[in-house]
Amino acid sequence: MSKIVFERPKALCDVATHYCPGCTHGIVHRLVAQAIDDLGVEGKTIGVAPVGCSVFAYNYFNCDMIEAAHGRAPAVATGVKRVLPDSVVFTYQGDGDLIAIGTAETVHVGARGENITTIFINNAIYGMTGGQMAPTSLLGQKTTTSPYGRKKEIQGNPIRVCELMATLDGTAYCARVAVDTVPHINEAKRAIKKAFQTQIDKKGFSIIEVLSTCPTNWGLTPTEALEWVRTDMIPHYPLGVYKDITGEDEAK
Amino acid sequence: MSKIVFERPKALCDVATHYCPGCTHGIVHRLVAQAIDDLGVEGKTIGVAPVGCSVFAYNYFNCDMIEAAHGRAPAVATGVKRVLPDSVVFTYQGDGDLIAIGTAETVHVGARGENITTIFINNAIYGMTGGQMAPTSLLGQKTTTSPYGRKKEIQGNPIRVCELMATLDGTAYCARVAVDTVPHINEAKRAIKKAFQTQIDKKGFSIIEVLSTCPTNWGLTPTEALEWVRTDMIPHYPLGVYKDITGEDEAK
Amino acid sequence: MNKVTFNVERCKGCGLCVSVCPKKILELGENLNSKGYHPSRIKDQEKCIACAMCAVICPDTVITVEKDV
Amino acid sequence: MNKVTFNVERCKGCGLCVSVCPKKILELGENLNSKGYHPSRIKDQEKCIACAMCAVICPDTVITVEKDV
Amino acid sequence: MTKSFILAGFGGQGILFAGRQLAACGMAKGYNVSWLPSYGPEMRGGTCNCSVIISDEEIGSPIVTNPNYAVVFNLPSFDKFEPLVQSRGTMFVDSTLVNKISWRDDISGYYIPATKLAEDNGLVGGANVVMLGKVVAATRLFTRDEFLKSMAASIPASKAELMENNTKAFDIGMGYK
Amino acid sequence: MTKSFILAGFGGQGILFAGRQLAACGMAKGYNVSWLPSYGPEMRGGTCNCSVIISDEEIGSPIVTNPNYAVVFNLPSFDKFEPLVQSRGTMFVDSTLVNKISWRDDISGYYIPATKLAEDNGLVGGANVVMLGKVVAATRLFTRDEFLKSMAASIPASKAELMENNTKAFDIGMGYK
Amino acid sequence: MAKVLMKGNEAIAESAIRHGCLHYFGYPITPQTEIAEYMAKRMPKVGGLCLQAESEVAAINMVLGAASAGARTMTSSSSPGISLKCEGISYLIGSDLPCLIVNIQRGSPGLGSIQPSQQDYYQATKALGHGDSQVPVLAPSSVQELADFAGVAFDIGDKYRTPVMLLADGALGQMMEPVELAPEGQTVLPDKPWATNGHENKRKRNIINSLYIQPDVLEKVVLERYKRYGQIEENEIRFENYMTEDADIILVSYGITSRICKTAVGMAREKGIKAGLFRPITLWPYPKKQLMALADQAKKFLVVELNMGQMVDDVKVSIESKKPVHFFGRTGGMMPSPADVLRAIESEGGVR
Amino acid sequence: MAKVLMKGNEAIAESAIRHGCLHYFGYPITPQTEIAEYMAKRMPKVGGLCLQAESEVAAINMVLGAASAGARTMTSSSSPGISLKCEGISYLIGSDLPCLIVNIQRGSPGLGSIQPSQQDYYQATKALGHGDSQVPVLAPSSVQELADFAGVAFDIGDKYRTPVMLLADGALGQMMEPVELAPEGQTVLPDKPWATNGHENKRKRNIINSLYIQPDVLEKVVLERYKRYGQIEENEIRFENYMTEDADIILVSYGITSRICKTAVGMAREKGIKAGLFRPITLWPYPKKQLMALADQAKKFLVVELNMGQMVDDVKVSIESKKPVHFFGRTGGMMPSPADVLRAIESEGGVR
Ligand SMILES: Cc1ncc(C[n+]2csc(CCOP(=O)(O)OP(=O)(O)O)c2C)c(N)n1
Ligand SMILES: Cc1ncc(C[n+]2csc(CCOP(=O)(O)OP(=O)(O)O)c2C)c(N)n1
Ligand code: SF4
Ligand code: SF4
Ligand code: SF4
Ligand code: SF4
Ligand code: SF4
Ligand code: SF4
Ligand SMILES: [Mg+2]
Ligand SMILES: [Mg+2]
Repeated sequence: MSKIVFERPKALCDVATHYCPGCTHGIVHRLVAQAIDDLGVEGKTIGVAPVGCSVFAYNYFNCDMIEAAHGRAPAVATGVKRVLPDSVVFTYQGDGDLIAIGTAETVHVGARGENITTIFINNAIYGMTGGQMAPTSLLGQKTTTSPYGRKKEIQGNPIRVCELMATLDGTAYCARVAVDTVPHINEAKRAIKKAFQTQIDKKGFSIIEVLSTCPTNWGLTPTEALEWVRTDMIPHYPLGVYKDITGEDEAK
Repeated sequence: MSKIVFERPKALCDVATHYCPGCTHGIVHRLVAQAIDDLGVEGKTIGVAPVGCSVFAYNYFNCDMIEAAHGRAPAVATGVKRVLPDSVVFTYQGDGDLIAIGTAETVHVGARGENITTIFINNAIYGMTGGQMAPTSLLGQKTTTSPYGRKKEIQGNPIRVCELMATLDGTAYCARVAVDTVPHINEAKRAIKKAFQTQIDKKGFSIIEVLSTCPTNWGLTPTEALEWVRTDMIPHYPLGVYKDITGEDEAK
Repeated sequence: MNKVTFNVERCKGCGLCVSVCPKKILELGENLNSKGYHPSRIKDQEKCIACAMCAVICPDTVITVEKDV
Repeated sequence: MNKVTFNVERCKGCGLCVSVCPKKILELGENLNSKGYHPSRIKDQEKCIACAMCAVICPDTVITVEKDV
Repeated sequence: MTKSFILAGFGGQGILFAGRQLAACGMAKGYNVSWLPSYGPEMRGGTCNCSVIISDEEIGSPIVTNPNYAVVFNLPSFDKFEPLVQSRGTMFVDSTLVNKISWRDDISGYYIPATKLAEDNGLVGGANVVMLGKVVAATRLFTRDEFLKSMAASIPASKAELMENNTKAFDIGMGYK
Repeated sequence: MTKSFILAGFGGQGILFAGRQLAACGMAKGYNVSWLPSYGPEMRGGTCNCSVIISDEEIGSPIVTNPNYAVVFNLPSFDKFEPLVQSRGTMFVDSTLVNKISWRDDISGYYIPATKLAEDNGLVGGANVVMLGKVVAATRLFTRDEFLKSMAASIPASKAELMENNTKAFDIGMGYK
Repeated sequence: MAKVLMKGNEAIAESAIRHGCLHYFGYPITPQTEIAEYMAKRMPKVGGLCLQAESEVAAINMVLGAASAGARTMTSSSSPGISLKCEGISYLIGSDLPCLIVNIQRGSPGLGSIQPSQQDYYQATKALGHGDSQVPVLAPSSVQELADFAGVAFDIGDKYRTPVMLLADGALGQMMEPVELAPEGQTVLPDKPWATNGHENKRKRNIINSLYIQPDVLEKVVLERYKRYGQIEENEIRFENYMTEDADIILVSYGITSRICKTAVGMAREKGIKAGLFRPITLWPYPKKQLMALADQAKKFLVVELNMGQMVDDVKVSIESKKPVHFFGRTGGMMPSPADVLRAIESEGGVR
Repeated sequence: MAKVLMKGNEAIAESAIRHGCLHYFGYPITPQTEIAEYMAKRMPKVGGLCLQAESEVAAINMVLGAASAGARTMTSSSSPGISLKCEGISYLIGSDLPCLIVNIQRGSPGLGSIQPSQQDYYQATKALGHGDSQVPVLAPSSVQELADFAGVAFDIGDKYRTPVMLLADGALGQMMEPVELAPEGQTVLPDKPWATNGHENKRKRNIINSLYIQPDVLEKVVLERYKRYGQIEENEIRFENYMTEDADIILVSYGITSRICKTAVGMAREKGIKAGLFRPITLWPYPKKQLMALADQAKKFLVVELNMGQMVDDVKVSIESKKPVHFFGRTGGMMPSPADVLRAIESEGGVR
């Protein structure tokens, strides 16, 4: 007899995605769907998609979905959650969306301790619009709007979102994970599930920053891109739990 | 013979201000003007006024002044500074301006390490519009939009700006001071001057958070208001230097 | 003699100077200035030590302090 | 026998599964699927340990893994 | 009939409250009424005024430029509104705070030391209601009872004890010659 | 004279570059020209096409719906544009990637195994230029020298060595029967 | 119900609550802050929510979220704050979401003044954001109408799945008048099967979205929406004729100025001038036909607004330029007196 | 200078630099991101600055700062991003600051599509923000004009102290055409004695501000500004007549669609239909008189736009409704072919 040890989660629609080959957005989608499956909350979950490569996320999750304006997913999620306090609300946002144009909404959803979960895809670039600099692009990184490499004197410094969000009293759980290796993916999975659990327990705002790849705009193959996460991103964006007021530590 | 030990600084226009009796906005104006005098930079200083009670700051400083849109002073200052890199540019902003509507601009001017100085008046309330809750209003504080006292479950938690800005790589100097006592005012004066010096030395972004009063909207007399800074604000907003990459420590 | 002078028309009668003077020689007067405030005044110039604390805390830069030297 | 199956039409030929398989039994095929990608395939099913690493890293949920029990 | 008021003074003198009492009583009597405050940052320690209209017709503009009645509680307000009062209109002046009288011969004036009267009777902050007493007495728009009843109705139950002082102040004003 | 092109294929096949070469050569010859790419997220791993117009009149819409010439590098593009080619128009098909021919009898077709020709000659990625060779040969809009000169001018000095391969590829296409 | 004396801003708030709006999102700005302040006091008592957002941008997007979840919801602001909401309003339109947006206008442009104005007429009626879109705009002229139209706005919004704007000015927002409020707890809210409120595994998932990457699909969506706009034009136009039956000169004015105009019409009549007033109540859809019906009879029209003449073209288009259209207005927060309007009636209009 | 083959977006950028703009502030958005990308490459080579702001809101306010400091400065975006800039634009207007704002429009409302559109006509011409205000709007129809008008816009902006908008669409932004650029380093920039660039103790301090708390003062400021608008209307109107001399039916169209219309006019003429095209180039101020000059001769007008008919009222007002005004348009990012327009010429117009 055989047992299925891995298959598509129910909460992930059985459709092809528009993501580029090897783009890890797809992995994170699956992890979110797995968390929804594991917690059995698909029927009361409302997801909020951003503007960015994951704009079509509304086509990929089996729960109710809203497509927000660029950067405003946290505000939209707040509106939903305040109407439906017992629902499970998550946003899925890129780095441009979350910490460039959406900075104010992000900080305030944290300060308010809004009972929602944010999945934050840090790929150090604007994927959707074709490779411009993100607030999280690394110093020296070449993008189409930092063609000579990001210089702190001109384009400023990359922002560490977890460190920033951890300073806010309303942030309950805040962790940085990566999806560059199978062990890291498994950790990411646990963290995402815990973030949803934090919300369900009404403990406050939870955010998981996922170091992710953009092979297309980094100009690397998918495997090289995973390598770049390891060699260049993680050193600047250390993995780990930055805040946890839930009193458990299963995520570590 | 006698010597003048205290008089109006040159950089402060010789006009009456519109501030309420006992409002400490006036003290901070004077400290800024003293810093400009001390450093002899009035002729190359451009100040940016916010929307808030200090909107008329453009009438009070003897340097060139710009009135910015609510929350956008840091962006306006960036525009000026990038055109005139050798000028001295400062913004003067309230808590609603700086960390509600202007959150994104504030965080990014810090991340970019923009060579400007921000004077941040934290009076835990929206003064200008008549006493609404600010992002820095304390838990339990009654305001016209938290008439039953600010509750973290509804209105969220107050934001500690210095702690947040200190996480950003471009912030060079970041300190919280108060103007409730003469010694505190003298410390505030040193901090403000140092912030301007940090800018002149092109070391990055400098921000001084000033715990300030709003007797009118707090419903207290001016002296009671100073007391409230001591008893209620300082415990939640500890004074001190939160970041200093200038390598000096004259501010302490 | 040390001397504090007031720009009376600028005073808003907030009383902060009164509250910080170590010599307790300041008070709000009974007369009104043209803005309708009771301006601050000095009761006993002799006792003034020219510490300038009143001036430092005055939000309206009303006070000039001169020290005998 | 352990079994990995591929939803071939969904595969984008990114090669991530190939790179993580501890048994090095995956490869990108030469044929194209209708999207124009060379889909991944298994060279030697026998050797598969059903560790599901390939499936875990696949961004497109192409792979189902069954373990003999 | 259309009667227009401007009430003006410093912030904190109860100007807006007094204006509202006039409008409320007009409403209770079945008139059309409107009340409009000045607003904005000039309120910050500065002057404060409101327009009140009581009419048996539909009210057009709620903004009163040339009032039938001006009720003023400080000098700047006296100076600003005295010239604007309509011919055959009336001024009510708190003479404790305004040491001026009108020289216009086409309007009448009442000079009531309302602040002093209030303070002398232990009614600090009651000058506004003292003035209302005089306004009601002089305009005869309302009876004493109509006015006090409407005022009582506008004060929340939790602060009902205030009515006693208000009645006292009102009567002082009404009785002032 | 107005000649319109659509060039279409997958992203990464050099479609936009090829279109630009046609427009640039037209410009060099003094024609009015326009070039317009499809743009947007559908580019993400998907198809890609561009419109080129070469004309001695003012160019109206830069969008080509019914081209005189369609140059296609994959099956979806063949299927999409084959019905849209103008009557008496021409299709240029990379037959390495498209194993179909047009059954329309009002257009002509050239089937060039451009990808294979390029690869066989060590010119990986040169299929687009091979096709251009054939296009120039068949349309006679330009001479070989005109085209190669204009192409050379469009390539930055730092990458001048590319011209050698391009010339080789172009000639293969031009010579293909 | 007995009448109560209420501020315009407060009347909007109380009426909205009585019409089933339990979710308010706003950001303070003069001269409309009392709406938020009233909501902050009342909402907790009725089990509702008043949330002061971090900005107008956040507020309008919270409204988008709450509307998506199926709630009756609203926001309010004044001129600069409305500009900030424009992107969000365009998203609400593009997502076919109902809500109420209140604009209590002030002097502009920029930070301007805070005094009453009608300077956002163009913005409200033509371009509350980018793209082909319209928002029904109601222009009340009394505190009673502020209250009533809040209810009307929610009904229109739900019926046609569109944001609706209440456009008033600082004077209306700040003034008190007697008002009769709708009874409490009587509003029956319509079903919203499209809402994203969790499918509970009982229905297909719902998606709220304004992105249609295929332009032909987007075109269809827009055309469908314009059909609904057509229905709104058929069913929801509101206006008032005042002494127009025999009028030679017809004033066209809305909101606070229409009241001033009424007084001025009376004054003109006393002088023997046959004046009348046409008051558009819906500024979009504009009562074109109803105004056109007066074009033959009138000798001229006089538009009166607190701006530089933003409604003039709508009048010209409505009456197909059949008669001269003059204009009288004040700007920057200034308010004309009835006498000023009378002078304009007697002359040819003009600014100031 | 020899012509070069350039993308519209790049031509704008290069031309702006050549006209003395050394400070660009923007935020990426399709279909205009190439402007920022080009700037990012070129600016460091010419001693200029391209700064990617954290948002469109920040970008427009950086422009306000740079303009205050006296620089020629610009920003660019596409529809949703322009909505976000509305408050800032109103502040620029209220502060009398010159700058260039580029809108490369896409399908809307909301997130819409990213295909070419002209759906922001209303916003650009009537309400780029709150309050009584206008912005000169130039509508180029070729890459050459994109380049040329960038220069014109800066000149108009500096002359009248106003922001100026270049309004184009995704097709113009993305397409390549031959273009002749202005020579490098020849622009002479005007003095800006009002700039806040540090008084160096040599002059009185300057203040840049849009707040006038006294409404009468604000009114004066607005009226003074409208005088300048009057001068702009006198001096800066641009338009093109194409085969209108003897035309019975006159198409009115701007930007990319005007090119399609030209082709369609040719096709109509071949069929014996006397068609012509009137192309407004400045959309504000609108060439009213110039259009009116055709009203007697023409039998009808046909407005052709990539929207639901936003320019129709401007045409009606211009010609005082003397002749029927029909409309043909596509929306959502769709583009009509010349044949479609020809069909509309032959019938009565309509959407699709
Ligand atoms: C108001 C607004 N500004 C800009 C855009 C254009 N835009 C779309 S996606 C995007 C950035 C996406 O980057 P990120 O959030 O990092 O997501 P990624 O694509 O990298 O996953 C931008 C700037 C927009 N749609 N709306
Ligand atoms: C876009 C916009 N939103 C809101 C306002 C209204 N407004 C003016 S000042 C202010 C808040 C001021 O509070 P704060 O920044 O704390 O300054 P303070 O008055 O306390 O010094 C607000 C909300 C505005 N002018 N513009
Ligand atoms: S552009 Fe980058 S982030 Fe977007 S789908 Fe492709 S690889 Fe992923
Ligand atoms: S309202 Fe408050 S902050 Fe504003 S001037 Fe008065 S006391 Fe100061
Ligand atoms: S200088 Fe010092 S001692 Fe003299 S009055 Fe002022 S506070 Fe008092
Ligand atoms: S502190 Fe200044 S304003 Fe206040 S009472 Fe003293 S002198 Fe007057
Ligand atoms: S399950 Fe493990 S062993 Fe089997 S193919 Fe996948 S990665 Fe290789
Ligand atoms: S990881 Fe998935 S998509 Fe990539 S090659 Fe393997 S099966 Fe195909
Ligand atoms: Mg990204
Ligand atoms: Mg404050």
